[in-house]
Amino acid sequence: MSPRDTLSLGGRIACRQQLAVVAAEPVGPYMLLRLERGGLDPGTPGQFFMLEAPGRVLPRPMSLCQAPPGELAFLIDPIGPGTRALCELRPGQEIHVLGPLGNGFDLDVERPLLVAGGIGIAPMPYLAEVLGRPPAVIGFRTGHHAEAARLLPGAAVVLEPRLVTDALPDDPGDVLACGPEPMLEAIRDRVPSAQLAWEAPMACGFGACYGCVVAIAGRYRRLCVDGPVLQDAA
Amino acid sequence: MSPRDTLSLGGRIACRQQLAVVAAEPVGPYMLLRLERGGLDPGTPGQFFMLEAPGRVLPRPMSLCQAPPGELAFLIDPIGPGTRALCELRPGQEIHVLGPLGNGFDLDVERPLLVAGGIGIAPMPYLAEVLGRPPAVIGFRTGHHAEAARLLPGAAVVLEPRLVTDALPDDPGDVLACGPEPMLEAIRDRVPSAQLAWEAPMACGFGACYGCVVAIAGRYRRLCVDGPVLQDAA
Amino acid sequence: MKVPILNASGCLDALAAPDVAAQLDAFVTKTVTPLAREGNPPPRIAETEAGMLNSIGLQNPGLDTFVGEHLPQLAELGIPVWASVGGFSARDYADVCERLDDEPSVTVIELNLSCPNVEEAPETAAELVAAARDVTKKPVYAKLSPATWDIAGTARAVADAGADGLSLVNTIRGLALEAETRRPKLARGPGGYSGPGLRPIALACIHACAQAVDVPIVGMGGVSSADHVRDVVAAGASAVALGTVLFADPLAPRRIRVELAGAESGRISLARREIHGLTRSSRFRDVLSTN
Amino acid sequence: MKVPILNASGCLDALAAPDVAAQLDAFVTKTVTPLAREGNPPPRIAETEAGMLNSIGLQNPGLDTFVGEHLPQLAELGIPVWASVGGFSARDYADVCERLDDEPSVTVIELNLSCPNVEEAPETAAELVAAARDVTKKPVYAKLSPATWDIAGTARAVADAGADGLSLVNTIRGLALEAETRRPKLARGPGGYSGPGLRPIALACIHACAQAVDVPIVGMGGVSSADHVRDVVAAGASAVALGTVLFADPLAPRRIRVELAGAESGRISLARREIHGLTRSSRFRDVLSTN
Ligand SMILES: Cc1cc2nc3c(=O)[nH]c(=O)nc-3n(C[C@H](O)[C@H](O)[C@H](O)COP(=O)(O)OP(=O)(O)OC[C@H]3O[C@@H](n4cnc5c(N)ncnc54)[C@H](O)[C@@H]3O)c2cc1C
Ligand SMILES: Cc1cc2nc3c(=O)[nH]c(=O)nc-3n(C[C@H](O)[C@H](O)[C@H](O)COP(=O)(O)OP(=O)(O)OC[C@H]3O[C@@H](n4cnc5c(N)ncnc54)[C@H](O)[C@@H]3O)c2cc1C
Ligand SMILES: Cc1cc2nc3c(=O)[nH]c(=O)nc-3n(C[C@H](O)[C@H](O)[C@H](O)COP(=O)(O)O)c2cc1C
Ligand SMILES: Cc1cc2nc3c(=O)[nH]c(=O)nc-3n(C[C@H](O)[C@H](O)[C@H](O)COP(=O)(O)O)c2cc1C
Ligand code: FES
Ligand code: FES
Repeated sequence: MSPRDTLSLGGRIACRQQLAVVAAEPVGPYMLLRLERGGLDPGTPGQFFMLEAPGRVLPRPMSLCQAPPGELAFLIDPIGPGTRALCELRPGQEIHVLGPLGNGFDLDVERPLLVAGGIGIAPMPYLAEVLGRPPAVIGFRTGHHAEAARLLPGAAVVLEPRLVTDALPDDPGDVLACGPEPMLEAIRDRVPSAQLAWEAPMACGFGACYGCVVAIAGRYRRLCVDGPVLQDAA
Repeated sequence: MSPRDTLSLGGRIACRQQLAVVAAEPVGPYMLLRLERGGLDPGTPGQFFMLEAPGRVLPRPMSLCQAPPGELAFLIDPIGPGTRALCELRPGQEIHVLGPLGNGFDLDVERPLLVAGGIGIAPMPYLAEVLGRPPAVIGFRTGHHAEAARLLPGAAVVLEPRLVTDALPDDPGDVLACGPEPMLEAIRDRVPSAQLAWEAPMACGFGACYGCVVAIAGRYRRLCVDGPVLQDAA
Repeated sequence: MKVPILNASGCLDALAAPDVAAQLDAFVTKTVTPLAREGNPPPRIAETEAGMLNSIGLQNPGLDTFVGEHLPQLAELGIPVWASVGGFSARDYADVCERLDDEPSVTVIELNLSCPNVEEAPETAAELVAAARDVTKKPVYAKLSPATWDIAGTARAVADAGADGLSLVNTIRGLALEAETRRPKLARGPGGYSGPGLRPIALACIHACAQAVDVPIVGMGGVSSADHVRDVVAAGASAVALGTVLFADPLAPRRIRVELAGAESGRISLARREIHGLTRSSRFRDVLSTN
Repeated sequence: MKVPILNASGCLDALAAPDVAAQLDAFVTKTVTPLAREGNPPPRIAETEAGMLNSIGLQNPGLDTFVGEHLPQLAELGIPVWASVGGFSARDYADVCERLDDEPSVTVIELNLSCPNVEEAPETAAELVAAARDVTKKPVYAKLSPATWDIAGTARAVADAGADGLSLVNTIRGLALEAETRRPKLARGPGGYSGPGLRPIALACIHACAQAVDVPIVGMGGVSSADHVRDVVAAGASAVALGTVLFADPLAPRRIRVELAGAESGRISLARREIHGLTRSSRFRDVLSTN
């Protein structure tokens, strides 16, 4: 990594480089996109990277899913033009990647419980690795989607119509969650202290555009700077 | 060819189909792009086709270079974004092609002499085949460009600073020429009866946009309808 | 949903390409002016990254030749004909409209109030519409430029002046330079920008005007797929016109109609405003239902 | 050619991204209004085929916090600071400009006369410029909208009213719809269109204004490469600003500067108009000559 590729963004150090695709592996309906790590730091679980989406004007925010030696791996749900372009990448192709960005989860927790829904599983494998494989509950829409559960061995899996909130223990401990908005809202109601990783459309990921705001205590705050992980707040 | 792909355009029948690339063969600085013929008619030498240029808004006009059985072959000079996109096509990829378009050369000539400069050689191989290999004079900027002369066996080749007009016989006969504007103008001055294949930027190739006009007898005429081959006129 | 599909003015010569015109619910002519015009010198067109520029300069045979020679041939195609009318003063517009009022083969008069490639008439759009309104009973559609801060205000003004419908939008002025010389690619310098890059702008204009006035709208600007047609209709148009896409794909009207007839077609409904001179639904209903 | 490179207002937070700001010849703030504004509800941004839409709605901390907290921190970055000023009346513009006139760390005042995402002031652009001119001796740049038939006329009017320079162009109103619902992607409906699709429009505006007035021009709109910079300069700008490209590539100013320093750089020369508050050439001359 040349020092010229590093940038102080939102008070944290990020790096922007062109990284080669090592492999693109289907995982149920998702794609695990494995990139050479280059000089990028994997950061804290829950932080994200902006990935160049070939042919698109703007990059796309993606949570780091796995950090194997020398690699950065992202789990991508092809829901629109940008994610589809990313899922079509083939080994050897290169894309620009910027990160790590945002705050990530607070890892200073006593009894972690990971909770995820759908593509919200993306940050969990790396988080589980760093926290020493704590218990986890993950929900999916279909069995096909649930194939992604293999990325989080040992997790309890629930399928719709059952919801992850139905599967939470009575005393869930320190919940770290990622998933669709209704799921996060339900968890927030059940476990007010939970750390929740939210999503918003992002153009830049580093505080430049004010496009990603969410209302926090009645003020619009930039999720890419003050989040994506929020606690006691959103 | 489905009858639904045929169109009467400018009083002639053309066809629009998606054709697969059979091969892309470098010829000096040019690329010989060989496409499956599909249901398209090769037309008269000097007619042209509109080729979809991947990633671009508009197609690009190209003279038919060769018409081997079951194929249509185009010789392309990569001078800008559209021609570069065409030269990057690989076997198996498909592009939409519309044609044949325009008037083509008048083949009812007694003593044909083909004259071409640079990429103006493009229509000559097909023209030579149809006319039974008449004599030809072709000029190129460099030896590298002159590699394209192999597409026109038996032609006299001149290299800059010598010009094709320097190499014309005293009584050139029925000249059929294609090349850069200054060359065509010089030939027109030398041989007023010459058939000259002109170029102009074209958006549609079938008379719709009025973008390709050239002044003929003081009026702006559409080169894609009234040309590209003009005689005694431009 | 059967959305009427027209061509955009200046983007099709029905006599040169009758099989393309035959795919349309109505054919819109290139803009006709009182006198013949040779148009602007070439180069007149250039591609850009997300569209194209043109500076044709309203080349057209003039009113007499149009009415005497072209219109009878157009009438034979059996497609409703919309005559696009241009000029350099209210007087010009009135002269052409008055003459076309007598022509039974003209279904609708579209007033080109916004060509970016010629000098503009000194009167406002509403004044030009009023001048046309005075001399014809045919439906009059006002074609507006997107190059205004308040297109909804213009829409209100032209509707008040008697426009029966709107055609939205014309091109917007753009410039492209040669890489070698950094001089304009077009002989006249700037040109009208059309195609994909214009689409968000066109959609915003259609949306704003549909909220401001009740007259039907023909939407255009970068439309090249059924998805785009659905956007244009959702924004408030009752019909669409295809321009730049026809250059790349003269079979686009048919392709789009087939796409629209596909599975997703039920999702949106057409604005409840009827385009003049057409049956409510496409003249291709029968063709399509057997498709 | 050493073309000064700025950011476009609202496209960079120098305090959040100081290493990006450090690549610039001057930093332009997000538009400041007299009172704090929370801005528009989300979603505020959406990508389109050839650009993006935004409807931020001038979220900003208001004049007091800007002057009291942000400006001192910006001054520490050691980069010339341009303050972008907005408002909803001539009074608003005058109030902000009067206060900024006292701030030595503000080099240039850029008047945002054209945000498509908020209601506009009742006064004309020229009146707003005159109001600002009255209360400050700092160089005043007028930032214009491309959504006008006659931007050259506006340029003349604001130059006559005392503008020292022009910033061209702001976004133009655009709309994008969700495919599922066909409802606007942005909470407020339309938004400002920026990025590649805006470039031909921006070039035409710069070209028209450069021929109409003598003041220096900061050109912007879809600029993302040295080639685009050369176009903007050839069209008549004396500096460029980078907007949307910064979101995709925060190292773009450095990349473009290196590209410009390459072999082709000698071909064109900068418009002979000097941007205020900058040395004639880029502050990166030395850095680059050792590159
Ligand atoms: C911090 C962060 C981390 C993320 N991590 C991952 C990840 O690891 N894997 C992954 O697959 N996706 C992740 N996402 C979501 C991903 O960025 C979006 O799916 C992607 O940007 C959509 O782009 P597109 O062009 O494919 O679809 P678009 O056309 O942009 O969107 C398709 C549909 O999804 C909606 N949408 C788009 N973006 C978002 C969003 N961010 N939140 C809610 N709705 C949206 C749109 O409104 C539209 O309806 C993350 C988002 C954020 C903010
Ligand atoms: C009837 C006809 C037949 C043609 N046949 C062939 C062929 O067989 N092989 C081939 O390689 N090319 C042929 N051409 C030319 C070819 O169409 C253009 O080179 C191509 O459209 C350029 O597209 P581009 O995007 O690569 O470059 P652009 O960016 O469009 O152009 C690059 C440079 O070339 C100039 N230019 C572009 N098009 C033309 C043109 N038509 N005439 C003169 N200058 C132009 C531009 O002004 C610019 O300076 C033909 C053109 C016509 C009209
Ligand atoms: C080559 C060309 C010529 C045009 N000529 C006219 C014209 O004569 N009259 C007119 O009203 N509009 C004219 N237009 C504008 C189109 O009718 C249409 O409004 C515009 O191109 C936007 O649609 P599109 O993006 O689908 O092309 C012309 C456009 C092009 C590209
Ligand atoms: C997210 C975003 C926010 C913007 N905010 C402002 C602003 O506060 N004030 C302003 O004058 N222009 C604002 N603009 C317009 C830009 O400064 C610039 O004029 C426009 O985006 C065109 O340049 P570009 O295509 O390089 O982005 C904003 C643009 C974007 C994309
Ligand atoms: S994504 Fe741009 S400010 Fe957050
Ligand atoms: S290329 Fe369109 S009219 Fe000739």
